[in-house]
Amino acid sequence: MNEMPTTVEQQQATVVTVTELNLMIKRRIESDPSFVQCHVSGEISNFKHHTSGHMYFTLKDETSRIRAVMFAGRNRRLRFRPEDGMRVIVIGSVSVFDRDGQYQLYVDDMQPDGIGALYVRFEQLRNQLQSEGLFRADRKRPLPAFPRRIGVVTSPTGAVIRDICTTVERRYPLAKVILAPAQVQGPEAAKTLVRGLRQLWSLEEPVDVIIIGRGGGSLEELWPFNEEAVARAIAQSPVPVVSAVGHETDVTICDYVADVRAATPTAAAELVVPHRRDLALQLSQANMRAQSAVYALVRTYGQALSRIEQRPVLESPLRLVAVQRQSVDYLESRLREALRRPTRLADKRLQMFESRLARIDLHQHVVRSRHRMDGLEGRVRESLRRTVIRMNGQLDKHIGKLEALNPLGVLRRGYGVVYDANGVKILSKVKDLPAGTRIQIRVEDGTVKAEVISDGTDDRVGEQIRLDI
Amino acid sequence: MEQTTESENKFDLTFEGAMARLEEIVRKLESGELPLDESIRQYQESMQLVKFCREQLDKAEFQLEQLSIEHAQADANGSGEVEGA
Amino acid sequence: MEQTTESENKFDLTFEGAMARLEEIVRKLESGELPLDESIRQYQESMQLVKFCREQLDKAEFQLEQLSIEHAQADANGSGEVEGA
Amino acid sequence: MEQTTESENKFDLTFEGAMARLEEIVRKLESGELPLDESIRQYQESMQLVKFCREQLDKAEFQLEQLSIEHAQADANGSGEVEGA
Amino acid sequence: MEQTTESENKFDLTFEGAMARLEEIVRKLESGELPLDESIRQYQESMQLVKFCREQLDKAEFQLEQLSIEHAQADANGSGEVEGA
Amino acid sequence: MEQTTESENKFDLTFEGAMARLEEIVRKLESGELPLDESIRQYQESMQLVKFCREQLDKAEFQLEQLSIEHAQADANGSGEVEGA
Amino acid sequence: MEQTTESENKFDLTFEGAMARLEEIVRKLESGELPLDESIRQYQESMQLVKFCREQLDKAEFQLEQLSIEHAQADANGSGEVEGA
Repeated sequence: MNEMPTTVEQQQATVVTVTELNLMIKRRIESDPSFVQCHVSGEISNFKHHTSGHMYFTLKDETSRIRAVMFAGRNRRLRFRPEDGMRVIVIGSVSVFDRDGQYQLYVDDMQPDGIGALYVRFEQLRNQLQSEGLFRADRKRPLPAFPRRIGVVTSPTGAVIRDICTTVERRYPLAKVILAPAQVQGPEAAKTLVRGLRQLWSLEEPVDVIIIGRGGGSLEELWPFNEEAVARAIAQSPVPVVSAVGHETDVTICDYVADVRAATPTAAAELVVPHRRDLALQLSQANMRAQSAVYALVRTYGQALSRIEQRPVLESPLRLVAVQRQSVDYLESRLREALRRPTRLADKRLQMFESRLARIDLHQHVVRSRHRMDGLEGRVRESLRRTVIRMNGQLDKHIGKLEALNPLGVLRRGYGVVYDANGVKILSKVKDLPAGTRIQIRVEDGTVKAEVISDGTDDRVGEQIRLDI
Repeated sequence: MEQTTESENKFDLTFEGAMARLEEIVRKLESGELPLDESIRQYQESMQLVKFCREQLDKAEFQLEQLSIEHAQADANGSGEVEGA
Repeated sequence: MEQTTESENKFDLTFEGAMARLEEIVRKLESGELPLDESIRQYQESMQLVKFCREQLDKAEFQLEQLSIEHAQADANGSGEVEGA
Repeated sequence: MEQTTESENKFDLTFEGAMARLEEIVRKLESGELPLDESIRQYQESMQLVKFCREQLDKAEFQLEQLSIEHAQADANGSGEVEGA
Repeated sequence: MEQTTESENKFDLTFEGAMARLEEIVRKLESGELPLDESIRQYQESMQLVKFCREQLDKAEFQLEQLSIEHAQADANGSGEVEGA
Repeated sequence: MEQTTESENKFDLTFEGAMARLEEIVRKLESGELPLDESIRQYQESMQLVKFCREQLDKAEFQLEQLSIEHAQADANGSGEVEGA
Repeated sequence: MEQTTESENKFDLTFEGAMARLEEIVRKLESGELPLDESIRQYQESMQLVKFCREQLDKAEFQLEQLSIEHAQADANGSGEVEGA
């Protein structure tokens, strides 16, 4: 007690709860492969079949015991009723029931001991063959639809061959059954089964399918069908194999290896051959289908042909022409429309020229020219006329002046001008007028001829007079 | 001689060729682009083309009608057999 | 000679070939793109094809009829056995 | 001669082969891909196949054959029993 | 002799040529740029051109009329056949 | 002889040339720079030009008259036909 | 002879030259510086110049009148025609 605290303290770091501990133990045990699928032999005691369906019991030998449980899902397939005192071989795994901290054996399968050894062999072989892949689904071959030759490996005297023959004859007499006789129990059985299979393979005319089987029996009786040799022979079979061993509940290695497992020999035969009634029906159906297909085809073609025939272009081919005729009519009407166009256009243009020409008034041109010319003429005349008038004026002015300036104007006042006899030279000096000189005297109203009577004297009177003025 | 040439011309002429030519002439006439005398020549030609096309169409219709009748008769015989069979 | 060629032609011709050709011709005719004379030729051919197809169909129907009769007889004999089994 | 070939054909024909061929023909016919004349030929063939199969089914007699075993004592007895059944 | 030259001139002259010349003359006259005597000569020519064109037009119209009548008759015959067919 | 020269002169002379010359003379005369006798000479020339122009104008008027008559007649005929058509 | 000289003189003389000479003479006469005889000579010359000028002017007037008459006549004829048109 005193040490307790220290112990507790020492363990302080690794303290776990009970639940945790049990879980740890459980995990440890379950992870050990030697506790998985182990085969254990012992005697049943304290057997209880609970209402839940689970079986609870203790497995013991002379010196030891272990608690065991077989759940309902497992024990439902048991082919015997376990009871106290019964020696059995169980297959199961060890685990911990964590509520109670009890380890126990969880039983998957159970066989009565004695045959228990066989059972172990069965399991081992099954595992072996399974690991080789012989049970794989993809190895399973389909059965021929219409087998001509059906090989059967079984006892020539058993019910199996009889059931098969009856079924085949009833369903499909076309198939021939070839029996390879074999022992179906006893120590020689496996050998004869293998031989039967080989015989059937090596026939000159090979079989299409093989049925191998026997009637129901104990595990020991069915044992030849669990033999490795038989299983391997079935696996090697070049044709599909149907196994029909025992009753429905009996499962043999053969059943695993075979392409198809049949519950019974009759079922095997039914699987292997079709029923003639079904075939007759199938044939009638095929016949009907072919017929309706071919009639439908002819009908379809007929309809297609009719449809084509009814296409407007074939039914009333004049349409082909009608369209073209419309085109011709159309072109013709356009042509008619266009008929007058060129002349009409030309006419319009010509009329336009005519009207433009009509507007051109050359007459007016002439009249204008005439006016212009008349104007020019008038101006010429006026110009000349004015010149003449102007010149006349100027001349008249000169003339007026000249009139006043006439040197002979004095004559009007009584003067006279003395000219020589010829009336050319004016003689204004006495010395030019010696007596006897013939002279002309110009007076106001004319000229007289005279002769100087006497020489003149110097006379200054004239000068004086002039000065007076 | 002109007549002969035309006839030969028509001989080589197809309906479609004639229609195309016609269309062309109509278009030209409608456009008013042709010289006056050319217009008349073209118009003259177009009239002949119309005539030629109409003749071709009549001929075609006749042929189609014949074929259609022949076929209808053959059909009548044929279908008679089938229905009788 | 033309007749002979056609006959030979038909000899080689299958129903389906004829139908296809027919379809093609009808399509061409409907398109309105064929020259007039070609239209007529094609129509002629189409009529011959229709005739040929019709004959083929009639022949087929006749054969089916025959087969049906034969089969019915055989069936009468045959089915009697089967039903009896 | 054609008849003979067919007969020979049938001679070689297994029930299984006939059924397969029949299935194939029906499938082809139903597919509608066959030409008309081929369809009819196939249909004809299908009828012959049906006939053949029916006959096979009708006339078949069940047979059992027992292989001999040197070592097996019950050999003769077994097969005898079965055939009698 | 002048008359003859004109006639020859006209003979070679097309309607369109005459119209073109007319157009040119009218334009020149309208421009008022021509000398008096040239104006008169051109005016004179224009009158002759107008006359020539008018004649040509009348002739053309007459021809068209004729053609139209001919064609209408031919048509009447032709269409009569067609409708009767 | 003088007369002849004038005629020749006139022959080359156009109405427009004469008018231009006249215009020039007027300008010269109106400028008052010409000597009298020169004035008279120019006047004389101008009178001859006037005469020439007048003749030209008279001739032109006559021609126009003529054309007008001709045209009216041609028109009367021409339009009569056209409207009748 | 004098007459001839004058004439020759006059021949060379222009109206304008004559007028200028007249002006000069008037000026000279007005100056009163000339001796009588010179005055008389000048005066006499002036008289001749006046005469020359008068003649020249008369000639011009004559021209004007002359043409005026001609023109009036021509006008009477011409305008008559024109107005009548």
